[in-house]
Amino acid sequence: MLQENFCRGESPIHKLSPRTRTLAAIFLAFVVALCQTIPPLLLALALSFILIIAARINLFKAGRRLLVIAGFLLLIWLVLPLTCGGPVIWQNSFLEIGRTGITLALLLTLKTSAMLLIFLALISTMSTADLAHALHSLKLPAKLVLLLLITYRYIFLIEDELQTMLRAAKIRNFQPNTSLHCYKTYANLLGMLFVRSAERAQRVHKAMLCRGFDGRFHSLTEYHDRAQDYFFLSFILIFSTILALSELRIVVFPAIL
Amino acid sequence: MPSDCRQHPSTILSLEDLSFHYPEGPPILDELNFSLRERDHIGIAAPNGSGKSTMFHLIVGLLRPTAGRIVFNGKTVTEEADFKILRRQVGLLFQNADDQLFFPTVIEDVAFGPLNLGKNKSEALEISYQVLERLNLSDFAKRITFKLSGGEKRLVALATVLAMEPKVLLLDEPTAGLDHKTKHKLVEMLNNFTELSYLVVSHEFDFLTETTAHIYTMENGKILVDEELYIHHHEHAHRSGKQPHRHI
Amino acid sequence: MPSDCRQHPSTILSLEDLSFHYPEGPPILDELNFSLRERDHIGIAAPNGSGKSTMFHLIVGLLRPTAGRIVFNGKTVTEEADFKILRRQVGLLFQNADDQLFFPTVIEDVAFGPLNLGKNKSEALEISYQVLERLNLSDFAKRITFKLSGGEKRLVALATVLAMEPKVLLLDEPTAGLDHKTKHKLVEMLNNFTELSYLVVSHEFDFLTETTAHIYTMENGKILVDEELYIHHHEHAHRSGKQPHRHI
Amino acid sequence: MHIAEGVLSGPVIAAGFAVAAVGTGIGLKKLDFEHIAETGILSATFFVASLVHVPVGPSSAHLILNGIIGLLLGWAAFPAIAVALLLQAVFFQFGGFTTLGVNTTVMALPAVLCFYMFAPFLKKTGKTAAAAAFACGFTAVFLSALLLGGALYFSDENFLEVATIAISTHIPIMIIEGLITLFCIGFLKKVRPEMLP
Ligand SMILES: Nc1ncnc2c1ncn2[C@@H]1O[C@H](COP(=O)(O)OP(=O)(O)OP(=O)(O)O)[C@@H](O)[C@H]1O
Ligand SMILES: Nc1ncnc2c1ncn2[C@@H]1O[C@H](COP(=O)(O)OP(=O)(O)OP(=O)(O)O)[C@@H](O)[C@H]1O
Ligand SMILES: [Mg+2]
Ligand SMILES: [Mg+2]
Repeated sequence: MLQENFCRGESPIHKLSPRTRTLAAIFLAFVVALCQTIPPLLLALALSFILIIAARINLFKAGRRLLVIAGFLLLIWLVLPLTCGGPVIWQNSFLEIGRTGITLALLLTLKTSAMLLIFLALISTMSTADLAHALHSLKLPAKLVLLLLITYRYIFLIEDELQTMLRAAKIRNFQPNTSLHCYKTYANLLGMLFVRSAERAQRVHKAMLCRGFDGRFHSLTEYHDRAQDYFFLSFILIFSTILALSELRIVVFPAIL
Repeated sequence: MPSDCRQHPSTILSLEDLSFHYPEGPPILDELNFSLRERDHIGIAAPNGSGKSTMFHLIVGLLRPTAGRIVFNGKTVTEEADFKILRRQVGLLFQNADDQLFFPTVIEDVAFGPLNLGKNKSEALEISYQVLERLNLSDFAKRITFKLSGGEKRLVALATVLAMEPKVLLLDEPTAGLDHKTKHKLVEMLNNFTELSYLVVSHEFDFLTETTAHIYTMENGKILVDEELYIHHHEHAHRSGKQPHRHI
Repeated sequence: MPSDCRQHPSTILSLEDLSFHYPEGPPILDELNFSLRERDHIGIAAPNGSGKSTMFHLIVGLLRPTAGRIVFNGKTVTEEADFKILRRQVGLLFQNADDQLFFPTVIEDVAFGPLNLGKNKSEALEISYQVLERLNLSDFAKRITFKLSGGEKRLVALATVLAMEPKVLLLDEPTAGLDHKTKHKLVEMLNNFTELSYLVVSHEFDFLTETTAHIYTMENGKILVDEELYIHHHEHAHRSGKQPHRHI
Repeated sequence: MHIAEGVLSGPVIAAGFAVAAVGTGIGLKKLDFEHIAETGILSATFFVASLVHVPVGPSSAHLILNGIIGLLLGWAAFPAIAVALLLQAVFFQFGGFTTLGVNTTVMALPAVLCFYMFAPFLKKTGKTAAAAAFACGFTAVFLSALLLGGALYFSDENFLEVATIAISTHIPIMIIEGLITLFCIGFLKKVRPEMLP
């Protein structure tokens, strides 16, 4: 079942306008993505925790979302320390663990986690419809926004169709395994899903014609920024400046960092 | 095109010798004749595949007839440009509401039509809220369309059609999948639309008798405007298995 | 699990204190009790959303109960492995035939079940042709499922279920969207299934009276095995808008 | 198939956005209003279909399906995939804003290439068409894996081994995608051939 788990709420983050949140999330994502040293990334991780708490997202649920990147991080931690060289910090007759790899793996872990949590706190706390309108107000092309809205509208319906078909296959004793019969069955299910979607698309297009649609998209949403929006954006701007300064070693934090 | 066929003073829409078949298919409509006058409330009950939805799609120009013509407000409608004008005044409720609600939120969906008709944002919103209120759906404005129940979707789809402020409504099986309560709500609504003309397709005779003044059927690609035939048709249905209610 | 609850000598399937709610939803079934014996033909008529389809999905193990148990052939069914055995003998016809047909041709679709049951190709084809013949659908074997009419799809879906050679049929609104002729065909078919047990959900009382011996309703997550309540329920439906037939 | 946020370097991010922007631009330009609903709904279908797990030996894998997307949508695959990826980021935190360009390129560029390489052969009969369909599914994933590996390697040369592992784990998936594409195209050919190019 597809669900937007965090998009309803009463937190200070939810009260910001979607456009503010989207702008902040995009800006922060690029700033953090470009950091290459540990101290600013620790700051970014701290910020991500603050945002998660401000959005009143259950820490356990946020942690579960981090599992998405766990597989990749595990691979990084297994491979990089053995392959990147640098000063050796541990070795036996087969393996050498190098410092460069450890640092790189640590860097990536901090960065991906911080970025994922920031995205979770700022973007997953709004519905995709709000995100689409926010992106429109940030000058994403109207056609792409319309596409995003229509796609979002129909994923739930189509997922439901797919689940029901999978159930119907199960009812008839279908058991997924590594076999041609299995792949053929999946291919047929998907083919049917595509066919039905294409038929539906035809009907939807006709319905749009009936409503006078001529290819132009008019958005209804208007954003009126309030004090809290300006305050939040300024905060993000100042914070990003500190990140940049510490990345460039103009601001230096205590030695443990 | 000149105004050439205003036979009845108040005829809004007429279909004259309308024929249609899908590419390489058998004829679906065959020299069908029919006319709808102002404030006409007409029902059509006919078997699956007899061409009811096809006829509705022809009327609003989503399909083009292979022969015959469609006359709207005294003018023959042939070009896409003519149909664009027609579609502003003839609202079609599709057989499946999910095909008709293509935006995530109800208000966006309802306002889409007025916006396309050239209204500005605030006008479009005002019309939309009015329509929702008229249908007792004001609370729905911010709801997400895919989370509505089947019956609620139907009502919202009706709102999207009404927001275009049509003079004629074409309703394709509006009661399919609705439970009694929602059906009853729909009956009340239709009975309030005294100023509009509408044409309703449905398999449910009870619903048709409550909302329309005449019920016609379709056979061999024609509309049979003959009350006798309607009863005959219904009797036939009884013989083939549907007994009249026996209880009480 | 030991054979522990064969209360009636011929009970095939029984639901004991079955409860269910969707995650974070309200209770849908609430300590529901029901049992089906050999050759029982039972109808269920209840409003939208009362949990009929959910109950069917629970029976075949597509959903798992939050409390209570399902007893099939005297054995409590709990594990997926038990349900796999149950599904070989209990055939479910989905509310929407489109969900059930996903192969390009009718014959491929009908043979899918037998193949999954471990039959080889020629056995599966033989069974499939037999079933199609039994349902008068032999001409359909090579047809493309997607291009069948609504009624034809229903009948083919029934064929796919029968090809599994079930002892119990669960039919979820088999008549929805069918015209009178096809409905009649279905009635005849069901009346020929004397050796099977079946449970039919439908909103159409006429259809139920023609195909089943008892009609129950559902209320508050329970099946009410009380004929009186059935009549009361129907009267209520009348008050809310559906008039009895007036013609003739 | 996606790269997580925070892995790519600045130049690779920029290159990814450049390619994705050009591709999406062309896709949107070619997308007339007759086909907006179709592209949106097919994009939704791909989003949903890629949630399907198919068994691969003892484990299982997500379907990618970019070969079929390319065949059905042509250049419109770019905007359709961009939208689907944004939704994946929102719903599952697969990727995010900075990786959107690279991830779109990784999936959509092979889709469009495969459209040009294999679409002409699908009209042929029997074995040729079947081979083309299989090759389309296989090649699309193969090229995507290469692009993904390349994006990793050019972000940091230390990722060479990681990139190699990422590419090689996709080999069974290439075969499965080839088979699924083969059968799926066969299905569409029988049932609704007008969907195919
Ligand atoms: N796109 C199409 N291409 C070819 N044939 C079609 C198409 N759409 C419908 N038909 C056929 O045209 C006939 C009339 O279809 P139509 O949908 O108008 O029937 P209907 O009276 O609305 O039926 P229902 O009560 O099932 O809605 C049917 O036989 C159908 O199979
Ligand atoms: N996947 C789901 N998740 C949450 N709630 C659901 C889900 N499926 C159904 N429901 C809810 O459970 C209730 C019972 O649904 P069910 O489909 O069993 O009803 P039904 O009796 O078959 O109705 P109908 O006559 O409309 O087919 C409904 O209120 C429905 O909204
Ligand atoms: Mg119809
Ligand atoms: Mg149901």
